[in-house]
Amino acid sequence: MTVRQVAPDPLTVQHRHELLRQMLFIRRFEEKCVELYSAGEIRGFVHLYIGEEAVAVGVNESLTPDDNIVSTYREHGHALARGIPVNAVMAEMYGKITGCSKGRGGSMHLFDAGRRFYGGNAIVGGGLPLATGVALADKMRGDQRVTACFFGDGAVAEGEFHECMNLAALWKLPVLFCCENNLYAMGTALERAQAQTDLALRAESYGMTAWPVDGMDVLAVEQAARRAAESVRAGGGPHFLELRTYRFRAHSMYDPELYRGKAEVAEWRERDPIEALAGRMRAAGELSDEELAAIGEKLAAQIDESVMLARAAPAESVDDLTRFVYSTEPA
Amino acid sequence: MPALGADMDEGTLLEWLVKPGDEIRKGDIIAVVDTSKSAIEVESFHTGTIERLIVGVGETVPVGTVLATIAEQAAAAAPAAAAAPAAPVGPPEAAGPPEPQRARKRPAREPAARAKQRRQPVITSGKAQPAAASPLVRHLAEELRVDIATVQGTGPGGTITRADVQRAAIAGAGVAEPVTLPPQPGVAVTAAQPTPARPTVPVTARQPVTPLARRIAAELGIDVSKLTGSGSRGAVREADVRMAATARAPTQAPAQEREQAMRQAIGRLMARSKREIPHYYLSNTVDMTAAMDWLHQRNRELEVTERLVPAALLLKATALAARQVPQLNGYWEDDRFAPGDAVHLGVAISLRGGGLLTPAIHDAAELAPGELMAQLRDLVNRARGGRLRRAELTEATITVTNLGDQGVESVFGVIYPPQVALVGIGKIIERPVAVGGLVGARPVVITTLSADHRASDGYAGARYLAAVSDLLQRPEEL
Amino acid sequence: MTAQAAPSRRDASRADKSGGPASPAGLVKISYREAMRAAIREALQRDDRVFLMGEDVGRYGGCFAVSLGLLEEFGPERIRDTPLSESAFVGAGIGAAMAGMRPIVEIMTVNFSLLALDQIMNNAATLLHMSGGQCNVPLVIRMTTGAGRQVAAQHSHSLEGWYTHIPGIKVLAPATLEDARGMLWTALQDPDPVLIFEHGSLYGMEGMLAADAGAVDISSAVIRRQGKDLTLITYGGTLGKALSAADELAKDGIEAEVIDLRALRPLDDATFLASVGKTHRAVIVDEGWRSGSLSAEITARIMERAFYDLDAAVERVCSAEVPMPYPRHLEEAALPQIGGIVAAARRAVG
Amino acid sequence: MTPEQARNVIDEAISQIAPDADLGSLAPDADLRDALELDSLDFLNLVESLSQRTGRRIDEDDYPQLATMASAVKFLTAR
Repeated sequence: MTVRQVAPDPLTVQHRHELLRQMLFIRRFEEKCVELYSAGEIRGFVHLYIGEEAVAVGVNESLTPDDNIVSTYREHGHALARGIPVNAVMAEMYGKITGCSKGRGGSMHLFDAGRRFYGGNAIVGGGLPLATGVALADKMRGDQRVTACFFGDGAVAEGEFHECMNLAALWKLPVLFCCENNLYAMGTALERAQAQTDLALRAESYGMTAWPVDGMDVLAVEQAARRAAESVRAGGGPHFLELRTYRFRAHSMYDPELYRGKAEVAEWRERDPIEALAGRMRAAGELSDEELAAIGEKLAAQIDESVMLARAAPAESVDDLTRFVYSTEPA
Repeated sequence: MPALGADMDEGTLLEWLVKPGDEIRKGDIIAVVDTSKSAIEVESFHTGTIERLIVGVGETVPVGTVLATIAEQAAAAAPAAAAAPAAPVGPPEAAGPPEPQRARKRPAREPAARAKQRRQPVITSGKAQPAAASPLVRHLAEELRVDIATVQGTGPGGTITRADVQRAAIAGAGVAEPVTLPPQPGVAVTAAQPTPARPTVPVTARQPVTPLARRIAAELGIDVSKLTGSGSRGAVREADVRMAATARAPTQAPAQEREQAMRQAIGRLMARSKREIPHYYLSNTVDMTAAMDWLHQRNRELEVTERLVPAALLLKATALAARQVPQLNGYWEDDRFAPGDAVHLGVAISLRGGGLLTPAIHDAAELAPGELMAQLRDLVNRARGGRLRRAELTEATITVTNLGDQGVESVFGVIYPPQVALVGIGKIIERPVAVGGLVGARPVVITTLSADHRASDGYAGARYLAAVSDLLQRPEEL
Repeated sequence: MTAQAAPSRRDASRADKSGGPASPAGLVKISYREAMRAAIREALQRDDRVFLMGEDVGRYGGCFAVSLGLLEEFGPERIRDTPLSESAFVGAGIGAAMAGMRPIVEIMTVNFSLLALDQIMNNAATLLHMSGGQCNVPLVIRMTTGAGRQVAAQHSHSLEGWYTHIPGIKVLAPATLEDARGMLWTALQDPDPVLIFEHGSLYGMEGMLAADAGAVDISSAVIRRQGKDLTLITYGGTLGKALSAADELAKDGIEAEVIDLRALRPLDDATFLASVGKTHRAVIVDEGWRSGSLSAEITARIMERAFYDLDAAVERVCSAEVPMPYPRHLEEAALPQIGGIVAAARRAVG
Repeated sequence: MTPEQARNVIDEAISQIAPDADLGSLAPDADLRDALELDSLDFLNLVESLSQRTGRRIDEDDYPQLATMASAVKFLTAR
């Protein structure tokens, strides 16, 4: 049994404010991560979502709290949009026990089973079989959930992608496949890795509905995701969204970006999803500079507090090192 | 210097994109840094005016070093590009001759001056600074009996290499006696080196002995090197050791000597006690019903390894009582009583084949009966295996002798000087006891006290035995 | 991929619900295959969340005919034929388990499981830990292992030892009818992923089993034969060979204790260490290759924990280090055999 | 477990605790604790060792049955 949320009218000003706030939240959170990483406070791989915020926020609008999400290692945005508390996500960046994965996962492995957020999966393509299985469980039980599965364009080259497209379509499983096509698999451009660069076309060949979507326009993403999710929920089998987007920063925190030109990055930055929405709202008289500044300040305070809490949180005792290997410790 | 990757310890400043006085905004690129991977741009996390550039182009500094300071608008200067505190930065390393990458690795904050000094070739004259040598090389030197301090190192930074040691061995420098090079791959002396004729002593093969045989031989005091093995490749096996043990003369000198020495030591100590200490003796019969019931109940639920024997409860009670009556817990030294800092309970342990040891259970009054039991078992096992630690043999503040297992009813012991009391424990036996006017059979034990009259009087001793008895009536609180 | 055993409908009809005619003593004659099938059937009957998924488990009846007849009984929703995509259907099993189901995933042979190794290693074994204890994976994966059927170098290997390297999963090797019948249910009750390795040579093994045989523990090794002179440690397909070798040795007055490990991870080392403490000699029989094998792990634990109990070097009887050859005589030469076990035991006893 | 096996197990357990014990001359009905001079800790070690070697739990209430070699063999073979 699932209870559908009453969808807010996407045309209301309030709703647009909310979309803007969520995207800014992700942006500010990640900018803080860059600063903390540079200072050596958080380590490991940290993959930033900056530039792609419209995808996480837009797709999440189509889901109910009862739906499932299976994500990738570039999942800060998905996690925050899903509503995992920022304090828990930040504590996870610090590897603290108060983190959403008790500190064991770090940036790439954010989990929240209570919010049906199943990672945080860092093997490219490895999350697709999981999503397929989660959806299979729902289908067998008759639960009307949608499983949203995020992955990048790089995953499309993996065997697991094709195995899962086939299996999900064959069994008509309720999966919403969300391919975040940001044009680069780490440093390899799409056309250097894929014989057919029209990814929606490839998904379609498995007999499922597939649409390309402007991933820099949060309203377009939301609209497409709502239509797809409704169809999935109604028993229409898996759907595929190719969300065309762009990451503004390096693959993982810092790289010399030898694989793309500065002009290209600058060109995409012109289409910044946050600026785009804010611009439209300003033009329509829905947003003032003061309002925008106020939102920013509020978010900054919230994020600063999460940093303070994460720093202060206790580190897990080394005595507990081998916890969470088995559900019950073997004798 | 920002951390630009998980594996980055330091970076080299390639280029400044700003100069003092420049206005910058948060997010602006201000410099380019070379990491071991590639050149990467550094952004500012602050908005303000560049005040001063601290690290110069070409300098290599550890992560966390302040690169420049930024004056925030109408505010004090803030360290740029790094939240970590400033660290002193030495001269640029890259300016020196090119070195292998590995040599530059060093703790991030180590002052450069010291690192530089370490890079100088090590001079190995005399006993000055010993040159660095790997464990492998040290091991080789030991085998070849080469004094490592006399070897001139030719490795990176003057470290001593295997070749250096081999050369030294051949040249005879520092060689104490003729050696044979062990047949180790890679250790063979190179043919190019003139090898002076030297006697070749064949390495006698070590007698193969199975681990079990070696263990049992050690326990039985048998020298395995004299045995002929019946196992594969002539290995001495358990059976060979057992056979040798049977064949051995029943009385063996070393064991006998050890026993004799122990007897003499006990004799001297006990004679001193009786000579110097005015003993007084008290005894008390303690009802053990509550203690035995509690023990039985508890043991029923436990695995063998965790079960308690009555002695554990009795020891705990004697230790707690000693804390309650401190006049009995300590030493008589220099004509005065010095109370113990805690109750370290000496336990008299008889050894198989004769003899006696009284190791101590430290802080016995603080231990739960289970812990005390575990320590008791451990002590007995180690005492009988001859593996006691020195401190355990010297630090008892009061001693207990329990001869109950041997059927003795009451013990009147001799105090271990300089201690001032010895508690005796007899066998727990069923005795008819009148309780509330009715006679019934109850388990009882006789506890005794031998005490030093110089340190305490009979009244204290009586309080002590009463305390032991009281404690045993509430075993659950022990 | 090829099928090794052509299933017959006769076989299916013989495996009726009771598992065979009951003898007066409450024993029934049953094969390993039938015992396994009875276990799957019981699980499907007892728990709605259980389903079986794999290549050809339905219409075909299972590559080794283990699931023959189950499709007719339980329908295609619970006996799911999958495409040939090990990674997808093993991963789907992991996802479904994480989401509350109790899937049994069948992989035809251990060699094919390598196509799903990413899912087993990177997901099944790690999700619990990565999620800080939130996402456990109550999944059972069954697969055939081992050689002896002349199916050459891509269908014959014993890779259980590789899987025992991975913290987070449990690895079982049922070697007897009792274990074939009883391990599955216990494995399904386990909150974490359990891999069950069924040796291909055992499916046809027949014997008597209690009609009411049910769940067994999946954490301890068992002494299958008592002895005092040496300890033979083995599991799965080589248990029978070890027992035969022990019979042979008994003729010379050498009493071998035979230990069936049953659970390969976590490894019940207490049982074999206690035995070695008693016999002072150990011979390990392992159908895996010697290098980096489970037998190496066992040897190491004996060295670490029972060194001073050893009165002879530990001996190992393993498969020759060669991909499995097709010709019968070469396959036999490559595998541990009774003669080799006896010889190793004699060397140990000296 | 056969009586021979039980006897072997007991012999091994005893020789671990009292390595110099002469088991050959031990009468079947002699009190083990007296004959071998076992104190209560030795006896507990014996119980632990027997329990480990046979894999069976031995409760405190069973201790009287381990008093002599004969009764101990009987105890271990019964089950």
